[in-house]
Amino acid sequence: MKTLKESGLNKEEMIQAYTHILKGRRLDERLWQLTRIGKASFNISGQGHEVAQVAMAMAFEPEKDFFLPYYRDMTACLVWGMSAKDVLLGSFGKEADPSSHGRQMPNHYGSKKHNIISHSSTVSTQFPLATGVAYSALLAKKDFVALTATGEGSANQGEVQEAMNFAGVKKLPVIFVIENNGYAISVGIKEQYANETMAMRGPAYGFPGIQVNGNDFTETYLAFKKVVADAREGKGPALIEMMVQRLTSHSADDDHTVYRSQKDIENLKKNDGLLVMEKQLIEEGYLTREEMKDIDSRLKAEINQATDEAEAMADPDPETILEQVYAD
Amino acid sequence: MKTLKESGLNKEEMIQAYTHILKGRRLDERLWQLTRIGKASFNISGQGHEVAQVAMAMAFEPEKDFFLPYYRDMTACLVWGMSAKDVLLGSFGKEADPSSHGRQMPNHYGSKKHNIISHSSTVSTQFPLATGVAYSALLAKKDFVALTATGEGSANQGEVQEAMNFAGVKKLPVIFVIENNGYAISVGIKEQYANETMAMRGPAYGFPGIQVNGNDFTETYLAFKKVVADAREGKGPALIEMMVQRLTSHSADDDHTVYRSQKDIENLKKNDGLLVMEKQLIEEGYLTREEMKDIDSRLKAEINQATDEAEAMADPDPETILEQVYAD
Amino acid sequence: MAMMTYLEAIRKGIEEEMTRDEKVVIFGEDVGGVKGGVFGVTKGLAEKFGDERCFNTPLTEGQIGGLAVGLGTMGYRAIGEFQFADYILPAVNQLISEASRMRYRTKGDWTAPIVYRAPYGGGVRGGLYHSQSTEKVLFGQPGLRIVTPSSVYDAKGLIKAAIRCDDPVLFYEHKRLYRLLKEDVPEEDYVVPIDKANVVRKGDDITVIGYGMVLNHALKAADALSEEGIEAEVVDVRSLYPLDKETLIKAAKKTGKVLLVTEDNKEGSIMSEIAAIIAEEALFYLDAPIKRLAGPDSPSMPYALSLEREFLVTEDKVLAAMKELAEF
Amino acid sequence: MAMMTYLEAIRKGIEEEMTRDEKVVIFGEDVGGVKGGVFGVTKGLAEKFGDERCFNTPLTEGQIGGLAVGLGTMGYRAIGEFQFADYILPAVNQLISEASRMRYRTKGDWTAPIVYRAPYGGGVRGGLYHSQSTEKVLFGQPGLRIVTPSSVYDAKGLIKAAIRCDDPVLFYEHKRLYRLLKEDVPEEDYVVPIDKANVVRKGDDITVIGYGMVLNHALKAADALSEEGIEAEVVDVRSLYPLDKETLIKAAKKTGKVLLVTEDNKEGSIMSEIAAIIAEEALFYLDAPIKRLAGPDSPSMPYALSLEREFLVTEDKVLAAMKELAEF
Ligand SMILES: Cc1ncc(C[n+]2csc(CCOP(=O)(O)OP(=O)(O)O)c2C)c(N)n1
Ligand SMILES: Cc1ncc(C[n+]2csc(CCOP(=O)(O)OP(=O)(O)O)c2C)c(N)n1
Ligand SMILES: [Mg+2]
Ligand SMILES: [Mg+2]
Repeated sequence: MKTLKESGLNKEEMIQAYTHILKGRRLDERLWQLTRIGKASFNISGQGHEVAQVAMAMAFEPEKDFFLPYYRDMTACLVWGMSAKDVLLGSFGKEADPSSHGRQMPNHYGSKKHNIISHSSTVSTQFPLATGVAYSALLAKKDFVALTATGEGSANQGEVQEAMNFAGVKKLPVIFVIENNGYAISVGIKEQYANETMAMRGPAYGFPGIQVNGNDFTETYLAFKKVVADAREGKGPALIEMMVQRLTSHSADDDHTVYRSQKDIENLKKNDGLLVMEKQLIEEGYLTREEMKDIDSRLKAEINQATDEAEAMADPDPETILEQVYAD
Repeated sequence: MKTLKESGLNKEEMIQAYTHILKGRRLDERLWQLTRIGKASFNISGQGHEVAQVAMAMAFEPEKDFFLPYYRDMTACLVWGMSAKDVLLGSFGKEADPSSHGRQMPNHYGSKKHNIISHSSTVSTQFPLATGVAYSALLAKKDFVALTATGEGSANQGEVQEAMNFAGVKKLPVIFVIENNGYAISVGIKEQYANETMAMRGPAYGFPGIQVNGNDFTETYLAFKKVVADAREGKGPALIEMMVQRLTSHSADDDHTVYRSQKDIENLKKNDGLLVMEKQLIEEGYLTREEMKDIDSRLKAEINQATDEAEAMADPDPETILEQVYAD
Repeated sequence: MAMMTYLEAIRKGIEEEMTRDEKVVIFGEDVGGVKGGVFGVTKGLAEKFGDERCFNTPLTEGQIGGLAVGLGTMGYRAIGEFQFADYILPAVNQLISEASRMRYRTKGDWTAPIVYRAPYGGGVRGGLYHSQSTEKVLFGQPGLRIVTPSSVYDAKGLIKAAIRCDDPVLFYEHKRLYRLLKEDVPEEDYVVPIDKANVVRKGDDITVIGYGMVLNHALKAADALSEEGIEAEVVDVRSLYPLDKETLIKAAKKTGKVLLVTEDNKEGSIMSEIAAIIAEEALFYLDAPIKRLAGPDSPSMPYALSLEREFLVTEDKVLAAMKELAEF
Repeated sequence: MAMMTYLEAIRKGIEEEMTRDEKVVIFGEDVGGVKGGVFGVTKGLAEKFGDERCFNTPLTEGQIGGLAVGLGTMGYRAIGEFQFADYILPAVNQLISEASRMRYRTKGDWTAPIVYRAPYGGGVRGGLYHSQSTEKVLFGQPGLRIVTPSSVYDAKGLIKAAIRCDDPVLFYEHKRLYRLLKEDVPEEDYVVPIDKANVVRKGDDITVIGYGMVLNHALKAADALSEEGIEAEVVDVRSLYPLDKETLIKAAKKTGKVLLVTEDNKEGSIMSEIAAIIAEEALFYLDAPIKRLAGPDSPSMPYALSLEREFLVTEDKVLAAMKELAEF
């Protein structure tokens, strides 16, 4: 593991990173809670992906770069600018939900204001879209970069190959990310792919492929820093495979104790990236346990307030069901 | 270039190989002729691929192995057992055509009798099918191998990735082939893919990927010999990229002089695999120029007779248009 | 007789056929192992029949589609599961270009007996991509059959018929009926014809035609109307393609007042074809316009409860439409 | 006025729009470079507008579909060409899941103004995979428009309207009309409405509705019939989805005798929806069953001339059906 210091981020930035990670965790816990009590009908969780997502997202410039996320990318979306309330509006399916105005299921993130492009439930369709976003940077002669992510199971979809192939040919400023948590619902990686790493597929399409330990904040952050800088300079795309863990069941509709052993599940918790990061932060003197608690309390208060506010917002009006099918 | 001797084939086999190659060339010339005079409405040609195809096909056992070809694979189909007449019946669109009974365009090869599975015009759909054929070898506990081929442009289709990925996971006895002739109609390889070789994609799906010079009979043959033996023993799939040339326009509907320079076209002819092979055969003492001429005359007579016979066969009866849409 | 749900009836039917014929294999995402499908339809099959005959595939629907075709050409009977009917879309090319045409394009030399299973239908808070009725996308592709059971009895008999059928069959399962319907069905082996609509209720006043959830609504509404002295003939389409024209036309002629109900969008649904058939074959028997009751023309169902409710064809809506037609 | 073919009119329309709006870009297989498309529609555009605005893609239709959506979200107007309408099938997922729903699922926050062009139709000895009318596959997907011109005037005006339209538009071009139709069209800028059917001939005796090649047959047949004193109202559907119900219903009511003609299979065609609309909205105006003239229900057109002829809806068949209806 690399030290946090080696990331080159200053103390304030590092605390910011930690705050995002913890916020991702706490907000997701709230979403589960709402699902359990029936106030939300569904949740799919990024727990275990948060450190990697924050390290990834902080290597970009959200005001100008575009993000095409997948359903576990809530924490990355927070770094990109979405608020806890924005996320909660989606879970409640409210009209004010910036992701879809209540049209899509929870966890289908998007926000015009924040350069986050809406995705569907059909996995990996965002990959070809990301190449279009990146191609527009060439056309506009601008130096923004597109980022898109998916799971390791979803990365086997043919559209992923087609998008990577095109990006390689056109040397597009797009970073492809595979968040490898070892499972596609119940299917382990042995039944998903036979190659040693998913990162190997980068070179098979003509650009770098890098595997990083997603619990290693600095390794992940620096890997992205490099490929984002290259993409911005016109050197073309990259594929980054982040090794992460899925700490929870696949979704609210799944029970992973059916197909994962008790021991495996306990091991997951031991390697929880959040705890790894907290240990590093303390050891390297960025934060004390006490300060962390303060941050946590602040976040909980913020999330509580956001929950109340979001819940109080209006549901979509049934009369709007045919709005925006076509342009007026 | 390897010598022909290094192939390990005996003289008879080597002459057989040459005969197939020359037959592929002469038969294709006949198909062009029929197209020019309006007796066939279409041709798409394997000229420049013949040496590679024969080296490939001779590494299999056509009586038990299954072939899922693409439209340029006529010469390989001859090795697999199809006759000149079988091919011509397809070009004339006759009811007796074993490929499709006149249902498909010319050059869509297939033959139940010869273990050649029908393909569509939609490129690369045969790749997933080939994995099904290979999976059936596991189920039946038999040691047959499936072979499927496509062009380097078509190999970018998402279904190719999906099929290769599955074959890697299940260690299937299937050999994937990319016949790389540098063009997808008018699109050169720089606009098709950015990876150094297409063969690299094998390892990206967990199995060997080998690039061979398709004009080098022995190199090609030995590469296939090895991967076929491995597949037969349960060691899993392989990808072979054969570097070949497209000596003609893409098809009867194309004119390659529009997008290829006169010089390029002349260079193609200089490196014609048929000529390369003939030189080798003479130098290594397999055949004399005279003997080659004899073979050629024999083939021409055979093709002439096949043409007459095929042309005389019946056209499909219009009343059969709704036959075999469904099982009876 | 044995009491079981619609879901259990499908599982039982598959299990019986896998026992009866060892050429039957089943696969899909999460289908194998201990999970046995995200809805649990294939639970226990891997344990009973082994990991070769019941297995997980990578997350690649095109590959699922083509794998089944390849197995079909080799004499196996593949059952490929699409996790949701929404996720058939990546496999449309394989289903149309390959599965539905293998027989026709070889005049029966090669065939592809396949069952593609897919849970469809809305009212489960699934949003745009977990609620769709995608049958219209594959409708009208000669060579392919589309069927769906609307009762427990049919669920078992129809899946068995589909597996025994020598054609590729797309087998839609209504996900809301999985656990909603529970019935006594015969213990002994029976099949339901693959190509017949079913008059599930006799009546002389109006004819209601539908399938799936809305068919069950219609049956309840018919009972309610019966108390008011209105008797509805209710027809379960069951074989969505090709349609059983004879039964449908007869039922339309019988009452002269036809209500077509679907939970899909109105335009382009299977009910449109049925309307066209009746308008062509039974026009002068009609005493009222052919009325279609369907969802609004928005892209599937939005997520928010307010919007989903607005979209859904409910029992109340069916009852009201039936009443209106009776009074016409 | 300027004399041009249907093909030239499409090219001219694209050229004018690319000149007018630099956000318009065009791409596809063989679309760029000197070839300019396998039919030559885009010839000269790369030279005129540069290789960034007119370019070749790799042979990957899913990618073409998604690239266009990504460009659309960034404010560009992508024109993506599918080389044949048959090869839309690998892109169906992108077209339905992404292009047609980006607007609705974000309530207009993100949009995808796109033109997907595709040559369709048979009678060119294209066999099963170069003759298809695939519009039925995409029909009934709210959010997507499908249009097709049947005259030179409309070809130019409609492609321009499609490019300016803020919705994704699937633009079908009949490949037999490309060079068959030649007309004088205005030099000045004009557009044809994207959502209106067109009454192309007035008559009081029967109403014929169609589009594409068969619409041209109907016009000729109407002239022939006129000499026998039968006057046909002929309607060009033009906007295949959503349909211009008003015009279609009005035309049906006008004569009370409706013939619907399509070169597609009979079942599941767009004519079925038109029949359903008329049966629902104009039933009591009808003096004859709504007759559909279409191809037989075989998988597209077989290759052999005898079979292709049997499949095709010819001018003679249209004339005979019109006569029969008039005499009803
Ligand atoms: C095309 C498609 N097929 C199937 C699904 C159903 N599905 C949703 S998530 C998922 C597993 C995804 O696994 P992975 O890509 O590893 O991502 P993870 O959930 O582990 O982050 C499946 C099969 C889908 N959404 N889209
Ligand atoms: C899915 C699909 N898209 C487009 C086409 C049209 N098409 C036929 S062959 C071809 C080029 C193929 O190039 P390559 O794969 O390199 O094979 P080659 O013809 O060079 O052997 C194209 C674009 C097709 N048949 N199928
Ligand atoms: Mg995963
Ligand atoms: Mg090529």
